[in-house]
Amino acid sequence: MTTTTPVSGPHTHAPGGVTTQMGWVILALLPATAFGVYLFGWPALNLLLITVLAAIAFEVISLRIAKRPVTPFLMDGSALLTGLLLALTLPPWAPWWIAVLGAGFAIVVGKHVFGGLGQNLFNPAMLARVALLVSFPLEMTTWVTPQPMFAEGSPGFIEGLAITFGLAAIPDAMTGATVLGETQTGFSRDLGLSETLPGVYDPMQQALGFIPASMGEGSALLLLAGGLVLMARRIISWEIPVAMLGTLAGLATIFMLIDPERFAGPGLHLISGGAMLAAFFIATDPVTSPSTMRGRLIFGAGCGLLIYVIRTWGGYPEGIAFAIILMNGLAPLIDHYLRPRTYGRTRGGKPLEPKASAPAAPVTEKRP
Amino acid sequence: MYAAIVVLTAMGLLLGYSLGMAAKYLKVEKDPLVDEIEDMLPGTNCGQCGLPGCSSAAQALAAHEAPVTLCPPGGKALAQQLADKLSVSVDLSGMEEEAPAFARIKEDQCNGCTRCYKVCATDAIMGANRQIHTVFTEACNGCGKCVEVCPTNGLVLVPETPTLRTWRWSKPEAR
Amino acid sequence: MTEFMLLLLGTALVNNVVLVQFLGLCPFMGVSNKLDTALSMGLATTFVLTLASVAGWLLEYFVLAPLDLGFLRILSFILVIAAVVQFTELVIRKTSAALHRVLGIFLPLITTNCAVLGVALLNIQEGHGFLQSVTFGFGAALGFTLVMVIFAGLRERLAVNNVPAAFAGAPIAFIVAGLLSLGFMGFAGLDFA
Amino acid sequence: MLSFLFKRRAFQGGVHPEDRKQATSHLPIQTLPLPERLYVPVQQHIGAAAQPRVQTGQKVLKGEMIATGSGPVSAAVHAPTSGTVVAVEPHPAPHPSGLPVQTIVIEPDGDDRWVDEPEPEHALNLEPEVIAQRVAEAGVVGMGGATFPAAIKLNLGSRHTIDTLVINGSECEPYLTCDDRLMRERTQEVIDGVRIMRHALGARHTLIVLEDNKPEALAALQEHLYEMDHLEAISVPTRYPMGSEKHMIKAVTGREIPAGKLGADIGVIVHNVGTAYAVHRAVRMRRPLVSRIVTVGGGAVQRPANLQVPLGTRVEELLAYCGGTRETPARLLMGGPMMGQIMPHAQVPVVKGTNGVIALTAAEINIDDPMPCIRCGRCVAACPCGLMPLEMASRIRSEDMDGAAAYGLMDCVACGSCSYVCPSHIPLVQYFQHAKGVLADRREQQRRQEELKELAQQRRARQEAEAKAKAEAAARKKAEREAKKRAQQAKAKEKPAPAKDNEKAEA
Repeated sequence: MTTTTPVSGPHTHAPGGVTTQMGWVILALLPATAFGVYLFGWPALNLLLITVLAAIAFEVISLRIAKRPVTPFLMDGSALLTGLLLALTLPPWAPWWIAVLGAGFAIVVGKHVFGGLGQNLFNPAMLARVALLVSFPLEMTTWVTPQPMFAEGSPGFIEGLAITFGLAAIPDAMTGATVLGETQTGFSRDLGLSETLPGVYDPMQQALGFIPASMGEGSALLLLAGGLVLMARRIISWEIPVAMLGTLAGLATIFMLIDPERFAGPGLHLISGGAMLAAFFIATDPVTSPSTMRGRLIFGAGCGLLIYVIRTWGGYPEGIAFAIILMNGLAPLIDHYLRPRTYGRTRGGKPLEPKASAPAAPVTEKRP
Repeated sequence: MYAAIVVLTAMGLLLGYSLGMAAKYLKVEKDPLVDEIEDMLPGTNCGQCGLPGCSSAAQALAAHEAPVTLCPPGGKALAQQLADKLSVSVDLSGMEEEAPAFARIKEDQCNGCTRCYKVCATDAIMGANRQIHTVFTEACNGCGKCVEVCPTNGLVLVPETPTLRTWRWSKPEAR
Repeated sequence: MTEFMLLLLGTALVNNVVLVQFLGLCPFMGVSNKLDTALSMGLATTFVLTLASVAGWLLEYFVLAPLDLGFLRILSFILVIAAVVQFTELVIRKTSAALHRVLGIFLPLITTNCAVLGVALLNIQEGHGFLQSVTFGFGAALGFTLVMVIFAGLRERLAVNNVPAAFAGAPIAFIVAGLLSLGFMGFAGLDFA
Repeated sequence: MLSFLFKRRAFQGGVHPEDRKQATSHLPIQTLPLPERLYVPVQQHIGAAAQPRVQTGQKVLKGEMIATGSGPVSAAVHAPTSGTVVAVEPHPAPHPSGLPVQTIVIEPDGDDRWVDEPEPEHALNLEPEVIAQRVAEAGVVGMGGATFPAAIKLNLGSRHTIDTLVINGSECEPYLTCDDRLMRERTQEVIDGVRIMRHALGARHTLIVLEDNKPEALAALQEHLYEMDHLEAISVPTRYPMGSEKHMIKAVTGREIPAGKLGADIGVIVHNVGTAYAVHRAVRMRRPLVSRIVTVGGGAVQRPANLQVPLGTRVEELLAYCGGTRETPARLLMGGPMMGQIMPHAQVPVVKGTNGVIALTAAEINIDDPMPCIRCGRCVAACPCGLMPLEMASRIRSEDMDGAAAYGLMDCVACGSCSYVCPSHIPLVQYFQHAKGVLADRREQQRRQEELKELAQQRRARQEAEAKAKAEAAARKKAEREAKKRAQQAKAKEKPAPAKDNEKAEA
């Protein structure tokens, strides 16, 4: 019963660990993923598998090079999660090399260059997405209209492989644009929202995901459900999603009231693009978000603000990845300046003034 | 052509003159850095840094001619303080925190020559001629000068024995 | 008023001197180890940049343009900037010895900071009026300070993180700067029309 | 349903470890039979070690003072039973390091004879100073585990205005039930001790505070406290670390102790219920502190129990009495699992602050190998002191102790909430203990440097003075010689003959 080096307390621990947390996040993403795969068919499944496997392969290689134990770090599931998140933000019929390049960038440059798990400053999946978007704008904006698996007209297994590996071109008839893309194109042609939206935007279809979108971003409702499960299980904190979606919706409402022709309403902003995915699964990445409650509120609000600004006035139709990276950059500052108040000190760190207690009438008990 | 020459000359003169005036009004006194650094050093002039004494060490430090890790008695703590003072960045992880040591006299080998007594910077060794000397561990800074001068190798540096009061938690292994 | 606000925002974010135009990289890399230092450097640069914009504009429109001495622009601008920097250094040394020690060699380096000269020259090139020049200079300085502070925050985090030896120090700093620049690309084409 | 939104939190942060008290909370206190040897360390408290005043071979009676307190912060030690002192020598201390501490070894004679039978006193007629003195003589220390000499805290009433005396019966550590049993079985004695302490401090309000997982003890107390003025027992929500002085004060009075101050500075003093019982024994019964109640628990113990144990009994005797261990314990602890100390082996004695002996199985510990920090911020949310443990630990890992101190390292109470919740299983508390040690060493080194500097300066001054004196003496001599010479020369001019003699004399 002797221990050679003394270990300090506590000598007990709450249940759960990193692996459990990552596991829950992956689990919460599964419904939306499965739905995305169903909706976009075999090419989407191929792309998903390629991305995830490539992420894991790059993780193993990086760990080997860094001479770190492979098994415990692979088992924590963070590489799997990064791969999954990246796949969910890619156009579902993107070619295989996009997936491999993205996974490599995310795992190697986004994570292992910084020292692996917990050391990265930016969200790896979002970094990869931005890098791909900037480098390969055409491939990264070729969206397809939903072609459910096994449905008539949608590609079968072999055709799916051909699309993923670039042997067959995507038929023009199947391509489409996202709502956010349509509105931006509309503005460039001096068309107001009342002219562009009908025909491309149906709130119900949009929320359910029957729209041209990336594999996992489409189904806002499934993502919302998964996020709520994570919140209920305290895997993610409530501050970031609430602040982010709240800011986004608030800004959208205000500007919509100013000019409904120019500015889309909160509904469209919340259920289109990657807002849900980002709010619940990406911005809440613990490594790259602040660690205090107030910090998270500001972080979430900042994400919401930047997303709205880039979507509304920026050159890109969707600004989530940029917004997340920019706020990731601000996270250390937020943590530095917004520390919680220490017991017995003011917010500034000075000791509290001792409160003069009321002069007491001493109780003296005298009993024989 | 002439305009260019005139303009540049005028500019040079004007700017030079105003800077000269500014320098006059914004004059600062001599840098008090050396004195401040000397105050931080142990002041025992033990010479372990290889410089004649603490004041010359302070001068060397202020002129960035000596590393902040030069003072063994000051240890890591002093090195860090100096680094902050001089606003240089320094990697102290390689600098081993030496366990404090004290000189001890092997009484059977001491011939009472008083040489150690004379070199001790802190009067930690007591004893008279031809008498066996003793070390006051409270006053010993473990500089080892006495060990060097002892003709009979009768002095050794012994590390402090750990007690409940000096025992410290070790740093956990990180992965 | 709106015009100036937009110009300010545009200069600070969309055309950020450091992360979009890649000017002034040497203080950006050199003085961003500590948050306090970075902030001070940002403020000192803000002071110099704004002053240099003003001085540059005055020089251009009151001396160089009337005398048709456009070819002297770079030369004379550097002269003026150097003087402004020297003046700043004197002020800082007088007011804060600690800050002076911290900024050290980088303070004179503002002289050769391409952001300062660049912004002054851009002002002339874009044909900005006086107030526009001031706003442009101030906006650029604001953007510079902003990314200095963000970058310093990130580097303070990196300093305590477990970065592999091969990337520790300058390499990872450059990578982070690149990735941050990727993020700033999101502002590209930002148009508040 | 939304009531949790409006509930005032007793203090920020905190955790809810499984309390695991069911194993022993229903077991009455049993008295442990006398062991063959008692190992009584002279240091069982915070402060200076007591000075032994018995020799080997000396006979002692139960309650006889065998070591006296030395210095302002210290506590006396008394013989736990009657017998013979067989040695005064170093033995392993109940400390993680297992380093030796001066220990008085007593062989009991089996009679367990008290030193005398003093008259019980009317304690509430005594002056506060006398109460404090009696408590000091009895060697009473804080029985909750902090072991700060109790007399010092009872004397604070003279210098501070104390409006509230808080008696800490929260027992927030898992497994421990000794205070619970004490309050249930010796209710009147505890209350009497509380009244004596209140009298000594002149406190206006007195609160006995329990966590709401001890309803029986609360009921017992409330029954006896019925209609007693300004003295009540209350329950607070079960939340670790409710038993920490700072957080208990916050929870019951809403006040915070300013950093660097004491509870007395805001008019609140906290004592443990065990201390109240010891004060009752010391002042009312005139009996020193020679035994205490210890919970023996943990999954590895065959039959957990609450035991009344003579101080100095080795832990192995307690385990043996409880039927030994089911399996080799993964960790043997003194105190609870959150803040208790790991013991190097079972050959260490029970001391005044030992509230539990806990033998844990690996499954109960549930601590895996540490993974890198993922910055999830749970430690920040759990910290009851409002610190950012993750930032402090990352700085300590990269040897930036001052950086960690700037993040509030010195405000950390080492409660372990952060390590408890960390999903990466990082031993945060050990990082903080390590850093506090390094900083303490630095302060110590600095203090020594200052002293040595002083010595060196004195030496230099002396040497300079000596050199000056020498130089002056030499100058004087020289001057004298010159004067003589001149005189001689003057003489020689008159009478040149005796010059030779003079030269000889000078040589």
